[in-house]
Amino acid sequence: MIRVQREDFDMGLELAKLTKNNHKVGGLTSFVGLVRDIAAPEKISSMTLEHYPGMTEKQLEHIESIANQRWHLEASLIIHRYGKLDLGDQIVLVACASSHRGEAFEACHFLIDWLKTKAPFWKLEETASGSKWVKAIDADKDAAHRWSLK
Amino acid sequence: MIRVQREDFDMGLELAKLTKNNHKVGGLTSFVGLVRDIAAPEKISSMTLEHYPGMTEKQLEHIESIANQRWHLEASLIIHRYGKLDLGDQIVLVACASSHRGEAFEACHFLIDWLKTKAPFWKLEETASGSKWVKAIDADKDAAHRWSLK
Amino acid sequence: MKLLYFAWIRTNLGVSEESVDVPSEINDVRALLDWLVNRGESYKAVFSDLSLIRVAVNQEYVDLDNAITKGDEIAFFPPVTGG
Amino acid sequence: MKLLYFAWIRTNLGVSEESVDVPSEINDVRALLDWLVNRGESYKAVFSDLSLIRVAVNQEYVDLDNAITKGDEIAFFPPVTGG
Repeated sequence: MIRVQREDFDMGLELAKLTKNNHKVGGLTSFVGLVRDIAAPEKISSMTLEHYPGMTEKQLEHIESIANQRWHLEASLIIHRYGKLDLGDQIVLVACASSHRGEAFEACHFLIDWLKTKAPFWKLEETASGSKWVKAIDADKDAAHRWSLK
Repeated sequence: MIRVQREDFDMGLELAKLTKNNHKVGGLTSFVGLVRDIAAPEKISSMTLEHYPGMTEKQLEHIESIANQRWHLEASLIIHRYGKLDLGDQIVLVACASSHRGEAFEACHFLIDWLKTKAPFWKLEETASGSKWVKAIDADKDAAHRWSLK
Repeated sequence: MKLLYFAWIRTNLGVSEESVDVPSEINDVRALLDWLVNRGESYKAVFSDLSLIRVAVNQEYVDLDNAITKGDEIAFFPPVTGG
Repeated sequence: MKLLYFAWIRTNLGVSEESVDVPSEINDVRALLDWLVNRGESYKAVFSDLSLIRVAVNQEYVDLDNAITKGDEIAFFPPVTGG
């Protein structure tokens, strides 16, 4: 399941729903991305996430379906926010439930790595001295790439 | 931080506490282990987790300190329950927060793999036809082992 | 043809979305870009380094030699930075 | 010397904890096990396959040739199955 929304999410609630009444789930791996203070040496005061409505959902659904083909998952979830976010706010939640923890870990890691290079979101950082579009980093490309090489 | 307790835990609350006010945290990876129906073809009705009070805490602290030496973490948490648990109940929570998601994923995966082979807990499954001590599985040993080989 | 721009491409152009009628010989993304840079200095500046640009046609990633037709939705944006 | 037993070792022996006075020549885990199996059939059965047994002295994992002394807390348990 994927969701693109402006509102915050309740991680505990979302994860509980994901595994509820499915007694084949032995492990649930999840990842939450938070707004961190990356604009060093300046402090960022907030951040705005722009996205491409329509394409975002398509990409997330596509990524999720690849993960479900590649690993045996009982459930998966991606929630990605857009709009204005403050320091420490939740940006994204990725969760994978499986009978076996290895599959849950790999699929979850894959989803966030791919999402970082494929889902059409762009971060605009606001600092005391103005706004700045965040640059894509090569490390993200490398992280996504290793999943194709396996 | 580690905790060994009989009571259930509120995952959302625990994770929120873990990263609260630390704006260096960019990613939080967590794993929850749940009681699943492994006693096929029989259904398990419940499970009892025995542990070795004292040694359990020592082992969990030791494992956590190794993870913190090996990866750059902003925070880490292990909560492990003992006592009687029902199908679908939460058994264990492992969470690692870091500036970078790669570190958070690896450390979290490491912690649960090592915990599975080192923390003195034993599962007793209760099914319609009686109780049975769960056997350790080689896959867990292999999973833990790969962290020493790197 | 509907064109969409995101992130710094949008802010630099000052346009988020526009409908354009292009000559019929403009039949792939590269040709569309060549046509676009002649529309003004801001287009020329934005599309001067194509290594910084990603393109989607009808919400799917495509290469510069991807065919395009009249009814398409074509989006230009920088490498993504979500997650 | 305080001995602790867990999981099926505890249930098979019917004992979770006991204090024992062992002869002074019993100075490592292996010697203690040799001594324990002579205490009765249940001990003999439980400790017949040492590959199934893990040992901790004072709450740390040890090998069978680990030295032990009077005040030690020695625990015997199967491979762990938590998590």
